[in-house]
Amino acid sequence: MRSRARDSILPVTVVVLAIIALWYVFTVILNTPWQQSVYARADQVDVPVSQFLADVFAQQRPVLPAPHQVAVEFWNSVVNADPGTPRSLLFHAWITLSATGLGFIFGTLLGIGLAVLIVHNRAMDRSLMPWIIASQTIPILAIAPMVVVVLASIGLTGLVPKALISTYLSFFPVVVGMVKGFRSPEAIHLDLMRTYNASGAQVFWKLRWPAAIPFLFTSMKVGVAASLVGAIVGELPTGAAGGLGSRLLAGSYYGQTTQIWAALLMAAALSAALIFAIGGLQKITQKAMGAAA
Amino acid sequence: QDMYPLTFQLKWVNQGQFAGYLVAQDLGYYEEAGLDVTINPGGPDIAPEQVIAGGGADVITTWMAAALAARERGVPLVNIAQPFATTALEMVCSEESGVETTADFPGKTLGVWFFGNEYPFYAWMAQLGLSTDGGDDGVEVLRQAFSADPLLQNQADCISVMRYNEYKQVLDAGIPEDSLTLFNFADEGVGMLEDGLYVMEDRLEDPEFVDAMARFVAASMEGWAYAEANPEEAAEIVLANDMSGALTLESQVYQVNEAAALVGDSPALDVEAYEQTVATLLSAVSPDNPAITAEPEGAYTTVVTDAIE
Amino acid sequence: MNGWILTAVLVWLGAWGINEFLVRVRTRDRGAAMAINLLVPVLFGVTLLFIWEALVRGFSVPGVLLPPPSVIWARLVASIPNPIWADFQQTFLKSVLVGYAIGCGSAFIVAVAIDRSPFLKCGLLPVGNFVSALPLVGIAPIMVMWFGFDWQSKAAVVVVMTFFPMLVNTVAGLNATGAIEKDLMRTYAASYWQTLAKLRLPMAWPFIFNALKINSTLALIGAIVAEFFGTPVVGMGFRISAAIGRLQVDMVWAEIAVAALAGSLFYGVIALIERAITFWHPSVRGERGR
Amino acid sequence: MINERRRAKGCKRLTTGTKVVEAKGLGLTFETADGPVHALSDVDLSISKGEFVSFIGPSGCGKTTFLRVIADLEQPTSGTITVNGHSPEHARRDRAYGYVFQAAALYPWRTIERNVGLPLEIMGYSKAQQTERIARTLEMVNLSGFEKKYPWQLSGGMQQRASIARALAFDADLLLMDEPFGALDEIVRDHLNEQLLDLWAKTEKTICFVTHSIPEAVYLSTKIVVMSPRPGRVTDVIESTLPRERPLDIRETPEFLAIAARVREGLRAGHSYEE
Amino acid sequence: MINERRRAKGCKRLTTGTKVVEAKGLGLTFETADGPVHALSDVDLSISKGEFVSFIGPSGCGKTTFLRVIADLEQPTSGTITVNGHSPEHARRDRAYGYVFQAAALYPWRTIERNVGLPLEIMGYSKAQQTERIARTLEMVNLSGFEKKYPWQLSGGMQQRASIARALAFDADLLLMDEPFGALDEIVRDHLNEQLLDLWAKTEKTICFVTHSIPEAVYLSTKIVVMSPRPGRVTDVIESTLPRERPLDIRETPEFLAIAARVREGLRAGHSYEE
Ligand SMILES: Nc1ncnc2c1ncn2[C@@H]1O[C@H](COP(=O)(O)OP(=O)(O)OP(=O)(O)O)[C@@H](O)[C@H]1O
Ligand SMILES: Nc1ncnc2c1ncn2[C@@H]1O[C@H](COP(=O)(O)OP(=O)(O)OP(=O)(O)O)[C@@H](O)[C@H]1O
Ligand SMILES: Cc1ncc(C[n+]2csc(CCO)c2C)c(N)n1
Ligand SMILES: [Mg+2]
Ligand SMILES: [Mg+2]
Repeated sequence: MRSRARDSILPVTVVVLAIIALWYVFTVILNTPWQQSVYARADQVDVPVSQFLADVFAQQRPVLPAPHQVAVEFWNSVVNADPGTPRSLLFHAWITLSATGLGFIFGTLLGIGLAVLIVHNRAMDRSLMPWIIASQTIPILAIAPMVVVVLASIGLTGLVPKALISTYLSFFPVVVGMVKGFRSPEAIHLDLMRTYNASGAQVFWKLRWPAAIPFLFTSMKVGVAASLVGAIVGELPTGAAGGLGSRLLAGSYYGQTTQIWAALLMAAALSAALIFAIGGLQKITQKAMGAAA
Repeated sequence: QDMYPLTFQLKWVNQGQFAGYLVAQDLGYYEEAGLDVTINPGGPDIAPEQVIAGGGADVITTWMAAALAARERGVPLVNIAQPFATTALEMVCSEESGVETTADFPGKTLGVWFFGNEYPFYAWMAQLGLSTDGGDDGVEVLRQAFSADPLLQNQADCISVMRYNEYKQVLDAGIPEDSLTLFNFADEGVGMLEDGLYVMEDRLEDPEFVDAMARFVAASMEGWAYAEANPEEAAEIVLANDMSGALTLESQVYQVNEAAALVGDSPALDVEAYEQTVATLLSAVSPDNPAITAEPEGAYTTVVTDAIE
Repeated sequence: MNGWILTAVLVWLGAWGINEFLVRVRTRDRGAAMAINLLVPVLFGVTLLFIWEALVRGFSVPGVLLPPPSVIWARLVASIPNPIWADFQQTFLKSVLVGYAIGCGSAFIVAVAIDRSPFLKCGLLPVGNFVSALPLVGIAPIMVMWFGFDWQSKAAVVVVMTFFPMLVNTVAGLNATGAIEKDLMRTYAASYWQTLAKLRLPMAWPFIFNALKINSTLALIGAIVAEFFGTPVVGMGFRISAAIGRLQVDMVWAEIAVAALAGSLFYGVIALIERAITFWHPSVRGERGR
Repeated sequence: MINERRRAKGCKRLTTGTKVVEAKGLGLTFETADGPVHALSDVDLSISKGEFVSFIGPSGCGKTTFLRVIADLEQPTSGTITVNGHSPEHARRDRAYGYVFQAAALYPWRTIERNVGLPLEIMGYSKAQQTERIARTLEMVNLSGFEKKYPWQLSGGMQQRASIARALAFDADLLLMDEPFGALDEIVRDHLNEQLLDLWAKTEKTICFVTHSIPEAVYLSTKIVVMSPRPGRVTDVIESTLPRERPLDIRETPEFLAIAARVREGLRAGHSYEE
Repeated sequence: MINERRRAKGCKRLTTGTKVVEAKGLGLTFETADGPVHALSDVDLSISKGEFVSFIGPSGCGKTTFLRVIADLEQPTSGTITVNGHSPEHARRDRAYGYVFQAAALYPWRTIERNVGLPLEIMGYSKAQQTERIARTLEMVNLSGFEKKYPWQLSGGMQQRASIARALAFDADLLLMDEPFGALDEIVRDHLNEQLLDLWAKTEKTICFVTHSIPEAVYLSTKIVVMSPRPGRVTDVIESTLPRERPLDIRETPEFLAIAARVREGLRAGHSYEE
């Protein structure tokens, strides 16, 4: 496994470099109009290309900041800022991560619980599923402020409202995946259980659950990404309480594009780390379950 | 002795716009007045009127048009004080747009803030007799998001700005002031009162509450006075209350200065300005702009400001 | 007040009982079976709405916080011609459908490309995960910056949102093929594309449909939320946000109801296609599985 | 606890001669997209306690389907069937039988020993009993040494033997075995045949056994049921006249050969192609 | 097009006597979590064009593994093997063989006819040819009338026959068959044995055939390879002295019985339990 990790260093590097190169190209393309209007206002003509590039890569409010601008901002707000203060991205990442983690755990448990109900109870299957689906079509950002307001009026503020929104977004992929997973055992494997007159719980723990494990991990990967989105969405309406969401909001409110991108980078890094962690868990579990090497 | 607990809901995130309150809190003016105040920042999607209706706040700050609209929708808000005496809402048009006067508006794209902030704009368009459905004779309306970007990127011809915030962003971006055309809503005759203090009507029957409010307003005005005198320090206090870490001192000093300039000598509501706001709103009733349809009754009171004297 | 709440509880218990009875009815008549399959969720939903109505009235919740369904219904009916229909066209027919098609389509192609080349698999999958982990709320303002205020920027947000679930599921699905089935293709010296079309894709369908279903709701949320970051003055997200600001909460819920209905139908259509294509999968064929 | 209950039942032995399986006018039709398939039609059969019944017949004649009906895995569409005097469902709930499927149906995430231990876990045997029974039955099918392997690491025949071990690990009075020895060579087959006869003699189990081998059917059974397809029905029921004690070389006796000839005859009649 | 190319190759027939399979010191060890499993060890074997070779041996002795090595589905860990004078991979790419797996491995989303048509589609046969070949081979395995059924609607034996049909549908010169007739009764088996001999005689195919039935092995083969397990190796190679023409009643001749006895002897020697 370790050697496989090493094998992927080269490809990842190549792809990342390709993306960065492309990014620079787009930086030039997207920021040129503004740069030209600046030159026009200053009556500058025939600016040498080197000067032009230097200016394009050093704009205050670029449409697309150059990678190195984002990197500098990222570095400044991660390494050079005191992690105890709102100037530090780590501070915000931690706030968001705690809401994400809480929401993800709730969401996964809720999702599995609902899937169990749906698989074991016909009435639940028929009546619950359509409404679970409908619930997901409710635009969360629309009700997020109301959720925040309502919860605040009963005294719940801070982590809980965000975690709830995060739960709301993450339980769905888990329900869908786990219903499929719990129903994935072959008929003959279920028949075997029938011949033992195994109880519902026994069929569940000894057959449905292990058979659903591959589905669980795939769903959890999607679910954790959704959780993070939920936590960030939950931070938007109360834009002042900290977290990556409020950072994104403030960045766009005060026109600090580079700051938005740094926060985005942090959010993506968080998400990737969470997904990676789940992937690791998946490898370990599947190995313990005798998957072919 | 017992402190009177108060929850105060802002309309927007902590920034220089609310410097007076933040200063009063930070320097202990509220505490001295026997108040235990919690200031809840707002955000782009928090409607303070909804928060107070749900019992999440005792007093809120919001624009008068939004408050009157809420009152008509069954949230009995009452204005108890009006710290901001003048209007800071403006519309700014870029040089490229070619807009010099309101006569140039037809066929242009204008950025507007919604979420209860759109009433002045629709009143203005009604007054100018311009349709807001696009086309050559009307204007195209964009729901403008948080920043001044649509103007900088030429996505809109004109955008809404607050004098104390987005306008400075436009200038900071390097656009020379003389290339811009600025419309002040008050000058156009559609000015409406901005940040005022509102409470639920039934609470005013409680004399203790009225007394607490009087102390709250007085302490807040003290805060504003301090902020006006010490903008640097007030900006520092604002920054200390900013949980996003995105504000800069420079922008907040500017904002405190501009906001403090809006604060009148007395917190008492200027009834004439109130009546003008109502009249403007009523003159522009349309399906797009259903702020209020009838003259409001009892939408303001002077008991609190009277008690301060 | 207590009257409403008591009624709510009674109605709930009653409906539950009826549903438990209905799902146990065994009938050979296809029409009756279909009627039951439809009746059960409808009954459940109607009960839910009734409980909502009763609780709102029972506890006299202010209308600006949560209006009762009856008020929402009245608002919905009155507003369908204007503005709901226009909003629906803008958000669903343009942003959602276009974004969904491009997002799922491109993720599928990338998944196959990744699968094709071990180098890309090592390189693109982690980076792809990373890129698509960018949160929607951060992307939306940027997309508005790049693609303008109209539906194109919303579609772009939907593309980014739907990409990741589709990628992960397609890759997982393409790897789900059993050893013997693959060996069989090897013995035919089948080309990569033949194996893909005739073996690995059919095996991957259940996974792919998983993503298509999740994405159908995700796309709708994405498009609506993206409208919070700048739009022309039409669209479901615009209407919702503007209406909250004006405290027209009944309008908010009328739009949400339309969104929920459209989303559920969208999901339902995909689920039907899934049943038709993966009829052989134990989870579809295994009615015996309980 | 469950275990205790089950074994208590087991002790209340039915006296020999009691009907274990009794089918009357049994029919089963599968509805498929292109019309009904008559898997079983008008099957009358009764099996007494302690019998060893072989089912033989061309592929697709309904042998598996019949076993599945007994096991309450398939619902007949006409006729009646009782198992131990009650409905098949009752028997299943009593854990009255062990079933060896035609395919091995091992759980891929369990090692061989844990696959064999599965019914024991479910029926609540103690850890010590589980260990002892797993070892004993794996020994019986000659798989000792493969306890820790996963199914995909075994050959086809080994998987089949593991599934036999799984059905023998707990004490069911009725064994339903669907071609258990199909993938095994003659030597192992002989060995397992003897083991099975041994077990049967010792425990008075009733065994329903599907096979394709005429000698195997004749060697093992007290009764041979010959079936024919489309629709699946019973064409002949042959009561064996061989003694219960059966050394391997009984297979060369004339009596044995006579029964085998009769079975072959019945089988041939059921086939659509005679040369 | 592919089809044309393939058949052009097919025409360039190797002369009889050419080595089709040639293994020298072949070994294959599986590394498992609890130690290596020696599935094949030091196997020397050569199979000439047109031979019919049966593999027989206790379960787990490496028969399947050996077939998989020939088919380039498993890589040997020692020794060398050539197929048609080249590497197994070369032969696989040439579509030089048809393989019948021990499990049916039908695709559940295809009907029986489309399962049988699968290799034809892949190898680019025309629609008309496909229809004709599907009908012919399904007829051969006696599955006519089940064209439109899905695999899970067939009995175990029918599934196995469908998988045989699938391997016979295209013209490979080498057939690798892993217990193809395991789940079939004697009558069908006899029928298919004859069909297979017929096909073999007509087409000069080379056939490698795994079976557990000694009579079947002797009846069909020109060469019988007896294997024994742990480690899997070849213990005996018996060249059949029977004529190529083989009526069914050849099975009663003394010559036949002598060969069968020798095979049984070899088989018994490889088993760990003799009674
Ligand atoms: N689930 C099903 N749906 C439709 N038809 C089925 C199903 N299961 C079995 N059949 C049909 O029922 C008939 C009897 O099948 P069954 O499996 O009982 O045969 P069998 O005697 O066990 O054959 P074999 O010896 O080949 O295993 C066959 O024609 C088969 O096609
Ligand atoms: N993938 C694998 N990993 C580990 N061990 C394996 C694997 N495949 C087969 N083996 C082992 O290799 C040996 C030979 O297996 P093989 O399948 O070739 O036997 P076989 O002769 O075909 O037996 P049968 O007649 O039972 O099918 C067995 O001991 C088996 O456990
Ligand atoms: C979504 C959105 N709505 C309103 C404003 C403008 N704004 C800034 S502060 C404030 C409250 C009045 O004091 C208002 C309306 C914005 N920038 N973004
Ligand atoms: Mg069968
Ligand atoms: Mg094998």
